[in-house]
Amino acid sequence: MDPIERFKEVYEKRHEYAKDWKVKTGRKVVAYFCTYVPEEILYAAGVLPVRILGGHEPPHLAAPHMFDMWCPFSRDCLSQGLQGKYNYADGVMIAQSCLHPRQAFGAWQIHIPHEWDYFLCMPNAVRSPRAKPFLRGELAEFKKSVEEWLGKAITDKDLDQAIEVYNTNRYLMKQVYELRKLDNPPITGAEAMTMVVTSQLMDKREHNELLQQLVKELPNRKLDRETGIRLMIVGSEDDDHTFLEMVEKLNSTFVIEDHCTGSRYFWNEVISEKDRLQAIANRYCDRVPCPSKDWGPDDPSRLRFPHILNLAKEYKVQGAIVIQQKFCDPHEIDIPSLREFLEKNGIPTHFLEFEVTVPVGQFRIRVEAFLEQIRAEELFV
Amino acid sequence: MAETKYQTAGLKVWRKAKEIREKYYKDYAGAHDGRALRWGGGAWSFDAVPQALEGEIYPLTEEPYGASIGANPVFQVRCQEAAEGKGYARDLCAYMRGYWGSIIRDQYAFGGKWPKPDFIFQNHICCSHAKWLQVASELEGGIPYFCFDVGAGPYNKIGERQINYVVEQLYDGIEFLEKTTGRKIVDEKLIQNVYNTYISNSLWSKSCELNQNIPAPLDEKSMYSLYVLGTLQKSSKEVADFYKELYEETKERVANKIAAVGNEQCRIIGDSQPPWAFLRVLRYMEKYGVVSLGSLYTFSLIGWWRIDGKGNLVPYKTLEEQGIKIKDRDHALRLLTEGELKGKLMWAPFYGASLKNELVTKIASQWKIDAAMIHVNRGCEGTAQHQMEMKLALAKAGFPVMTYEGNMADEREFDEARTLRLMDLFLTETMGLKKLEW
Amino acid sequence: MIAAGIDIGGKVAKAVIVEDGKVLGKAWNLTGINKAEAAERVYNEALRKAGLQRKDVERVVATGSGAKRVTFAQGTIADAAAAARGINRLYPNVRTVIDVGAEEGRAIKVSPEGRVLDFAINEKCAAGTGTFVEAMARALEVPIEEIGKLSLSSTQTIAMNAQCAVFGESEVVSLIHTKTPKPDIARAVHDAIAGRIGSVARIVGLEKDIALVGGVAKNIGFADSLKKDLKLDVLIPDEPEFVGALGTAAAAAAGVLEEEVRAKVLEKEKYAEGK
Amino acid sequence: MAETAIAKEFWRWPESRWTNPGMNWKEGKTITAGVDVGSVSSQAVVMVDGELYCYSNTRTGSDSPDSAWKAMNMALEETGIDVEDIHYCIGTGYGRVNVPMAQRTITEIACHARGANFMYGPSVRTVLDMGGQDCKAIRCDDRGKVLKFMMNDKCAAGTGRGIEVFADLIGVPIQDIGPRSLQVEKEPPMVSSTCVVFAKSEVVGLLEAGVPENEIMAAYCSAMAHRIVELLNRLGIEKDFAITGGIAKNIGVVSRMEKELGIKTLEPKIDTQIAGGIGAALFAKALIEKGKA
Repeated sequence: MDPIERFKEVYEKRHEYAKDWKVKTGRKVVAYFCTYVPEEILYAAGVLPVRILGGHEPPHLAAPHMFDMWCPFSRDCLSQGLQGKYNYADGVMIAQSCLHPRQAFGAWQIHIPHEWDYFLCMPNAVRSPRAKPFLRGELAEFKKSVEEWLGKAITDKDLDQAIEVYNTNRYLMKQVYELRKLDNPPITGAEAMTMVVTSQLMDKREHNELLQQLVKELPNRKLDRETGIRLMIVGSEDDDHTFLEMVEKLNSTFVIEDHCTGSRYFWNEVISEKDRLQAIANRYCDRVPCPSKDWGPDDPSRLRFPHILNLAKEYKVQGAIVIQQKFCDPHEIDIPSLREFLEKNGIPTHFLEFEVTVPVGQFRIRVEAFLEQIRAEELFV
Repeated sequence: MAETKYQTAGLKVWRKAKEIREKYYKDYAGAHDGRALRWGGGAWSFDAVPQALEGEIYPLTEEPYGASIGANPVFQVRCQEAAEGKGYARDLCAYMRGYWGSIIRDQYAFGGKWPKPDFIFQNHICCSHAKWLQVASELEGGIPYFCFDVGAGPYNKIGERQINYVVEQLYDGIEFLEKTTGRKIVDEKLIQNVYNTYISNSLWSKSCELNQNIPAPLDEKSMYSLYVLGTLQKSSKEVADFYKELYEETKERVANKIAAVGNEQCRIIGDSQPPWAFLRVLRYMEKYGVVSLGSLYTFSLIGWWRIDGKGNLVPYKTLEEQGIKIKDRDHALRLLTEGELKGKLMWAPFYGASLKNELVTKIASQWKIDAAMIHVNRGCEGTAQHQMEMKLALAKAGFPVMTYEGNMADEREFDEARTLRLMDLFLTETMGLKKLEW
Repeated sequence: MIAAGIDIGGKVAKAVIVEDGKVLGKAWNLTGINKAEAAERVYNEALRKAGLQRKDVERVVATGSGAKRVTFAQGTIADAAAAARGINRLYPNVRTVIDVGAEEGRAIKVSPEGRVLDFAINEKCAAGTGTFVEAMARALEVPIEEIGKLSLSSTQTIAMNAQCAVFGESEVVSLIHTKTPKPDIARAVHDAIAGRIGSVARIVGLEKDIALVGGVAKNIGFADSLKKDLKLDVLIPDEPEFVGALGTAAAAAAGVLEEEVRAKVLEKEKYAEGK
Repeated sequence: MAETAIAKEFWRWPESRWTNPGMNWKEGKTITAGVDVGSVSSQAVVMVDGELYCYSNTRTGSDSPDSAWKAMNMALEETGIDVEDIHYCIGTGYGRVNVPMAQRTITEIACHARGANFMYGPSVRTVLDMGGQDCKAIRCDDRGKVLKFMMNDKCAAGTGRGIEVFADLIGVPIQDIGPRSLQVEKEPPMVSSTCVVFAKSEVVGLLEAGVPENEIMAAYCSAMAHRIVELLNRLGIEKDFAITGGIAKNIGVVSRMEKELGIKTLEPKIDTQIAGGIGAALFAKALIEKGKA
């Protein structure tokens, strides 16, 4: 089956996929918030980590648990859980990042049935030399908790295999991203997003097989569409298919992004080390940071900005759409500086605030106008 | 006014609290008149450490400063709009936007130009703390910056590993402080600061504990102006002495049955910061004989607490009470860290709704409340965590709960008339109370 | 004892006159700008219908956003309290009332005696009010009283995020431009408001029986969307817009008055020293 | 009950059309048109060799194609031009996708910048277009090319639609609101909420409290002006500053905006509501000349 079609199918039927996986393997599923969760350890224990995402519908069930100030994505996630969409999940966990998903997780622990839950105290000061040893300790406790829950030990061999599978997945997705640098990328932004999001939902072994096939086939894949303006999209969690497809219908293509549902999720690999847990800890401290962790300890600048500019150059980006989930503080704090930084470096930006549903009329006009701004010359003699 | 049930009297320490606060903001602004340094930090940033530098150091802690801006509706809106003009979102922490606006407008809430800090020494617990001063430094064209992480886990999971994580960062911080200021950390000062910090935090908790008495000696509106000193400079002798004095006076009030609200007939707790520009809504409740006893926020923003063998919430012991003598720098840093991580229950909600619910229901029964009135605060995510879950938990425990939405420091998000309407409805209908005073 | 309840809402003023729980006369008219005048008009008409004169009525209590303008009332009660008492008269088994008027949507947990145990109000936003429906009806160019029926013939659901009324309009306009059938748009509008109101109701908890009152309750399209959203049945009185006035009359008869002191208190404390 | 709520429609501003008396279209080489179907109003503009020949300004109905035809037919009335005579037509505005006689669409942001450049001259650097449901702040170069733009977020406070609702509410013809809002001795505090719905209850409150209508209009206009200034500040305003769209006609809002910004706006020479149509017609001409039509 065509890998991209398969990704779309899993993206649409994610819960069926997880349920089937359980039946097939007889093993357990852990639903998790936030990509700072060290999935390798769960995977080493034979567990399928499934990222909790929204359903892109107004999160009405969340109202008694989270008031309107919390980000719509987190409320949507909780609302999905309260609807019973994740009832197949045997466990639920979160890694410390921003406060919004923590609200959803806190309510989830209380109101949604599960066998096991865990709050992993991911350090905030990832840039401090003290973070890595601290996280290593956290991972040891976390591993212990998983072992006790499942009643079996996680060996170094298990960890090595998991790390291997995860690094392969990262490596292969980067291979696919290489092809997005081409003048006419053989894969659209919407398709690439589906690929990355499904890697957060699927068994990575299976995902890797699809990726291997994809890396082989892509170079010969012809899309009967114009690439148009090469766009980058940067900001909060974003699995908003409707939006990406809408934009890519307007004679433009997303060639790269910085999202935890995109490149930020897989950009860095685990560099092996005798102490496996330390190796994993290092990866999660060194990865491209979420804005909530992009500071200090003694340097106020943001490491993420040069990385984004670098991507923009490598992928020949003509404009950046900067988005945030409504109320997403970490991004709200960075966005004014980020836009200034990109524009100083010759990359026009346009800002959009996301809700769970896309007000197509309002967004379309803004995006069209932004694209016209980029290609304005053709309207002048 | 009609005869009241209990005798009431104003707090004697009130004036002193006012004076210390005014002096604090004056000293900071005037620091450069002498050889003193200005440090920018937060209410929780272990002031015992930077205050141990040689010579005079005057702090400006960001949250109380944001609150001072918030208490002045006109200046506050100007600051908010200045921040929004730079593209900062309207829903960000209201203190933070006010603080940035104050920089952008180059205006100090207490008169004159914005007094730029010489260095930043800050801790990070909510999404905003480290980022707050990251932006401040940016707006100022760069200020030496150090920020350490205290998000090491909930009070009931604090062990050596968690303490080491923070202490090691503090050593890095000391290196930073000495490098940037060219001054040394004086261990005698540090040790004394830590003793003081224990006294301030523990005696505040003891004063709050006395509010379990009927009638309550303190009301939340006054408590706000009392705990604030702990958010300014809890490590100073002046502040530690103030809390000793407050504790003595509160004991005296209890002994003589002096009530905060003469007609106390309904005891409530709140949550999160109040809308600072509208504290009169708390006075309005008193017309019904309602006394607000405090909240997890008011008790533990600076107060340190622990859970005793019977599962009760009790004040953290001072070092003297624990019979501990601080040996050296390392000992001081460890004790300071241990107190903050184990004692500051205000941080517990960062790790889960159940933790907040457990603490709040303990407060509800130990402080003998009749109901809760929660300010659903759009201005601060840190303190507004799990507020709806807290409502469900209290309701489950049988307490009527009213919520009213607002913002601690953005008056554009608070509708006073509507709030009073809701209070009338809740107090007359749900609580079956009648107004006692006109 | 003969008592009267006057409910001056944002859009419509209502009056009900009762004797020992029996309704003698009732009337409604548009509130308009001058609420005091509207109160006079609606009260006089109710008296006329009841064949009574002012002196025959022992107690008058007012409610609604214009309650304070009812100069001839001896007191006022909160809208939520009025709705709770009103529904308690009609359906004693109701434990949850959902009350949607022109400017506010609210949910109330009611005790068996008709007292308010808990309440939640649609926070400052037009979405979740009658005004929102009107704006949408106008954008759709269908009369407000037909939009409900229209939405029932819808064949597909469209997720629409009810926020600002005017942006709701622009979403509606763009749906029209994309040739979406009007019934589906009407349905989307009702689903959006129902979702919002449903959330408000969930905050107080959905204890049965549940009743829907207020002017918007007459919109069958909205009622249908709400039932779907709550996945529960909802009782709707014949004249849902009168429930508040009825409850107010009941309160008057029972002698419940909320003393008019707030204005004074505020005055005294205005600019009282801050923190 | 509600249907009788609005007795008179005070928002209904007069529709209009205009033909350039000094021109004969038959002598022109290129005839281009721009049709701007906004959420509130629709305009059709016909230009001959880049000179304004005729235009119409009409109210939009719920069906865009009809609104487009209505505007076009009204513009062409008595001119003798037939739609077939137009060499190239561009649709813009909210309903741009449904302009039957248009060969291509361009957003109103680009069109208003270009139109403002034509109407006010090349010195314009900042353009404010207040539409029915959104408010756009645009920075452009000396050719009217968009460099940067910003639109108000998910709140309609201070949009054309908002002021229409206000006109109905207070019962004053929309074109009188601006002038009358200036007939006050001293500026009253602005209404705190410009939300279409909440301003309503606030305004009703003021009316009840016996506040004179003029002062209420002043309070509303200054609130709108303030909201727009906030948007312009976020964009970063640069001189010269020009306003297009209906709001330019509201002296009450414009003068207060100028006061708060400390910048005068350029004097409009032509009906500011047709700026989008003009821009579209000029782009049509450019595309013909570049052989892209």
